[in-house]
Amino acid sequence: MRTLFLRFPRQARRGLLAILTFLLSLHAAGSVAAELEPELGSVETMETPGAHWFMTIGFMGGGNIFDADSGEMKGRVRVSDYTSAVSLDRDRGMIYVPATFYSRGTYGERTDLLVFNDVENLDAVAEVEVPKKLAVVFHRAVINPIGERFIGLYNMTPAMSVSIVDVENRNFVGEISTAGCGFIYPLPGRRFMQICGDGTVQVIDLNEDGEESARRRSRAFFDIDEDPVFDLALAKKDGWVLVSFEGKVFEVTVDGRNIDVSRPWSLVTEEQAAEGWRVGGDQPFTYNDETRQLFALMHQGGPDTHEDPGTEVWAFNVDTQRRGYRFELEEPSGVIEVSRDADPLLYVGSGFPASVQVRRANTGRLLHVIPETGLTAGHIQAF
Amino acid sequence: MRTLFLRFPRQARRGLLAILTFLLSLHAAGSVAAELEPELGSVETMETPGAHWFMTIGFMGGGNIFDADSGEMKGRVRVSDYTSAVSLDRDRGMIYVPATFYSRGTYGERTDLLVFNDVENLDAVAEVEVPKKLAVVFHRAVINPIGERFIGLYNMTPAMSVSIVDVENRNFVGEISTAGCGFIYPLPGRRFMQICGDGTVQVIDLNEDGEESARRRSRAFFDIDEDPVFDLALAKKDGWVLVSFEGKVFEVTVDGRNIDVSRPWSLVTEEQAAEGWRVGGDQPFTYNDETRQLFALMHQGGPDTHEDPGTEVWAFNVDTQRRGYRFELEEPSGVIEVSRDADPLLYVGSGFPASVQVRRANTGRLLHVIPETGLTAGHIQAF
Amino acid sequence: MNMLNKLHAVLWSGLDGRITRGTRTLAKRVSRRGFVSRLGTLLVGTGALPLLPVVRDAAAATGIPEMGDPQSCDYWRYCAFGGNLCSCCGGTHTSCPPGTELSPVTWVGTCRNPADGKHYLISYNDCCGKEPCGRCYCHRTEGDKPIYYPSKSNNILWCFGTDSHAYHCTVALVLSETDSPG
Amino acid sequence: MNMLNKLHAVLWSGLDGRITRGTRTLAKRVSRRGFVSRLGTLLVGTGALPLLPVVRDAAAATGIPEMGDPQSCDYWRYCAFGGNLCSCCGGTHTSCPPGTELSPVTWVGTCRNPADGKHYLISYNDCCGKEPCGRCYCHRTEGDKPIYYPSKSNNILWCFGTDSHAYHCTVALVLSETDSPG
Repeated sequence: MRTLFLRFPRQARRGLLAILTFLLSLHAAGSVAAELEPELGSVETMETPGAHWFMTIGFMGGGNIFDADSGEMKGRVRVSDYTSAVSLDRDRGMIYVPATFYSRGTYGERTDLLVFNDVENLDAVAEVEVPKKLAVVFHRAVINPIGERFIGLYNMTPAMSVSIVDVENRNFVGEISTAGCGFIYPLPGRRFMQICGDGTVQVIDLNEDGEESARRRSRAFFDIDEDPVFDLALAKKDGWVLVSFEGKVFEVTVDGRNIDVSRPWSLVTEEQAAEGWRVGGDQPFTYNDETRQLFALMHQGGPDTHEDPGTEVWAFNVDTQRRGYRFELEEPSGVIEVSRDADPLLYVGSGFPASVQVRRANTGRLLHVIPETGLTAGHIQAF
Repeated sequence: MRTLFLRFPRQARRGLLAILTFLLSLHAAGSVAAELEPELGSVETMETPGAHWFMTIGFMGGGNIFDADSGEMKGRVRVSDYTSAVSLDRDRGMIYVPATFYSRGTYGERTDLLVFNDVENLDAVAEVEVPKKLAVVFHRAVINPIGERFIGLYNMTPAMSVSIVDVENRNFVGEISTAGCGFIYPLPGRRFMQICGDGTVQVIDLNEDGEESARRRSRAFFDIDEDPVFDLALAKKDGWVLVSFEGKVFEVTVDGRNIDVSRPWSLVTEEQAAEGWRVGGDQPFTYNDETRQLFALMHQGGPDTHEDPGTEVWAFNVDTQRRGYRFELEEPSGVIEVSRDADPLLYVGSGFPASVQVRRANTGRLLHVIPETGLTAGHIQAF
Repeated sequence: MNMLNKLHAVLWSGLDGRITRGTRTLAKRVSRRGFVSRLGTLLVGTGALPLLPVVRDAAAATGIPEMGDPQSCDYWRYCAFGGNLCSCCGGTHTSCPPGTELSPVTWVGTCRNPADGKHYLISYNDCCGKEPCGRCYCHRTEGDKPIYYPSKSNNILWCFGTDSHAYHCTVALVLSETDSPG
Repeated sequence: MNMLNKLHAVLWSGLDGRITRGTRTLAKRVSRRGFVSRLGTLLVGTGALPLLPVVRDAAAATGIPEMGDPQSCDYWRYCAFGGNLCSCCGGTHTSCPPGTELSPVTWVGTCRNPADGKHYLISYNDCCGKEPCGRCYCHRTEGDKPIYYPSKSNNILWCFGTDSHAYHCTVALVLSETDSPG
């Protein structure tokens, strides 16, 4: 048997040529006119993600990073089967990935980590072990930065808590019990908000060591049984926008020790509500604070259809509290996301295999479709 | 917030009831008329697989075990991302699974194992570490029993070798270099066959300690460039049936020290060959030695289409060397398998998500379709 | 006809006429907010439909009257179900498949039994420790709440208190009768 | 129209007319005998088609004349390709995506360059260490041999000599000119 393996030491051109000569001398399939310099493979690096980059995460394709302007995939950050979101740190050039691994795939010894991937090489450069409590909920807000130096990780065992990691010193700081309240929605300073089952939000402050220094609750402004807010909150400069199953919009503003919850307005008119229009999906709405535009996936359905995909996209201005455009989707979509910059793009995911529509957010105009963003639409995380 | 977690110690009925009472007292949603004994969950066990059972392995659904008579799934044996076949040991009540794991999913420390799963509980009861060389080729013959006590595991680094595991003593015995020859096709006694790139087959004998005691080659009977045999061989009592890309059928019979290769016959007539009919697929043919029937997926195509799926199934008798029935498939299929018993069922896999057609092998008549056997058809392994 | 229905129709058209019933459950998206599906349970919706026209015996240990097919997402106990039906995976609607572990911590739903018109508190216990079974995906959101209210949320992998939190499938146990839909 | 074509048509019909070209490669089954696909590369065939009508610059370091789109399975260098095109995954047809490792051991094919009519020996190097990219799946079997003849088999994951043998995608390097298709 003629063996024909190419073995060349990485980047060692000379070695390759030596072997290649050997190889070609063995190659019985034809005489060879080898004048050519053989090509050497290489490995790309990645630039810092731009404002129009996003990552898809879902069934397969988890961690694939795209540039929505060019439509090209830029690379893939490694995630675990249980990772549902990552945190991009442009200043440090890192992507932090919460990850759970078993020594035997689905069984054996469990290890929970925050993995530090450098943006340039999209490779793991450090990891910090954290308590084996990372929440297995498919949600964007299981990881977020808190202040300049800390990362919060949402735990559920099912007791709820938050693990704090110091990304400067790369160590686990401690765990904060947050019974009754979930997620990590960062606020200016070393502070984050949570949503609580009793109809309030909770704000927790960290001191400069990453330990809890203060905690307070808002007034109760929703009823978990009557009309709960979605667990997805939308970032604004000094707080978060919340939307209820029935489409009520609350603005939560945190100013010093004060937690202000605005009077709600509604995404749907009484007439639209009567027609059954409501918000729904896996990632059912998104918000750009620069343009103050909120985009929601809308469908017609009854109570408990808060996870049904949208047949239309409706765009709102949260200052005027009025709807701008609406458009119908070819296929229902459960996933919508908008970039965070002043000239935003809107991303609508659907399909099996999944693709992402890239649209001009101001007009809803379709720019292009990025195919094969994952097997199912999963979630889209704007960078 | 009202917490409502049910925590009951496994099988501890009393504990459950105590907690349940607590829970019900908390359950604000309505008063409760609790006279009922609450149901307790349980865990099934599995019987020894019957002659009409099979396992699907492929993208997702890997390791799902079905009873083709009832159409029901019976359980799932855990496999690794790199497992492509298992070995069922009815006598010991074990399913042996070759598995490769990384400590960080796709990176980190690599561990290669033969995992012993007991059939009754479909759970890992032991593992034997083997050299980190397990072949990553998606093929049935990467694992097979050799004699009563040994399991052979096919390695590729890309150097080819076979690791031997003693399943009685549960230890790694050693590694046998098999340069130029691949796979493990067991023969009566402690003996296995391999297919070699030089157009021969190789037979290796083990002694009672699992070490190589003899090795010999057949005459060269095919040409790797002109018309290679597929790497899939079909078991007969005293040897193996091989099929070439062009549809030539060879019977290899091993008798003592003698390796006899029969004169080939052809699956296609000259007329059919002129029409472009040829064998193809991922698992393109199968054979039942009790009825001496060979089943092939056939399509019309040119050279190098040996992996194209079949549009028809053709059934042959290897004694008469003539075709029995043929039938057309609704959708092309690349995967066919037949049970090993005297009243065989034929399995044809296709679709995305995949399903398996269960047919009476003697007639080709469709009995039923088992849906959701995996995401892609993958392979079907008859038990 | 939505996308998944279309997909289903294309994939299985003509193969077996009986496989078309139940397609309406396909409209339910692949979920637990995509997590179960992410891990492989995307063999969407209608599930492994019964091959034989037998009425499965769903007689409960509790002795309550029963009707319906536990391999169908429409079965009454599944009103707040999210995941793969264990009855399609080598288990039953009350038992885990071999080699998996019954999670002792669950979420609950309140479902109406059509056989007696009464409401029952149902515990949805995940069976854990293997990859998703991938069959009979069923997602219903009656009374489902957001994740920050876990006891009523089916968007959580409920493999707590088990050796591994890998999700395989889910059973539906009757805990008690209850007066009203909670 | 085969099943995958149908699937494709259903899934993407109407979304973007430009996405229909290249569908004929769909007829190629998900393979490396299903292994690459098993690991996740089943986003079948046609691949991530170019969004913009630009002709990509495939100028080789070798200086040989080039034509064709390295993001298309039809590109001449891919005549014995099996896997995901790295050019759709954050790499190019000659470079691995960030954070993956170029396998030093490969299988080879002999492909005809339409720009000069000459045949070239092509090395297919897998880029390793991450899960499959899942885009631009391309499987061609010109000159492909069975697995027991590894150097000419694309049914093997060629991540040898790398830190991890997880398969991500594949590049196609020109090694030399050769006189005839081997």
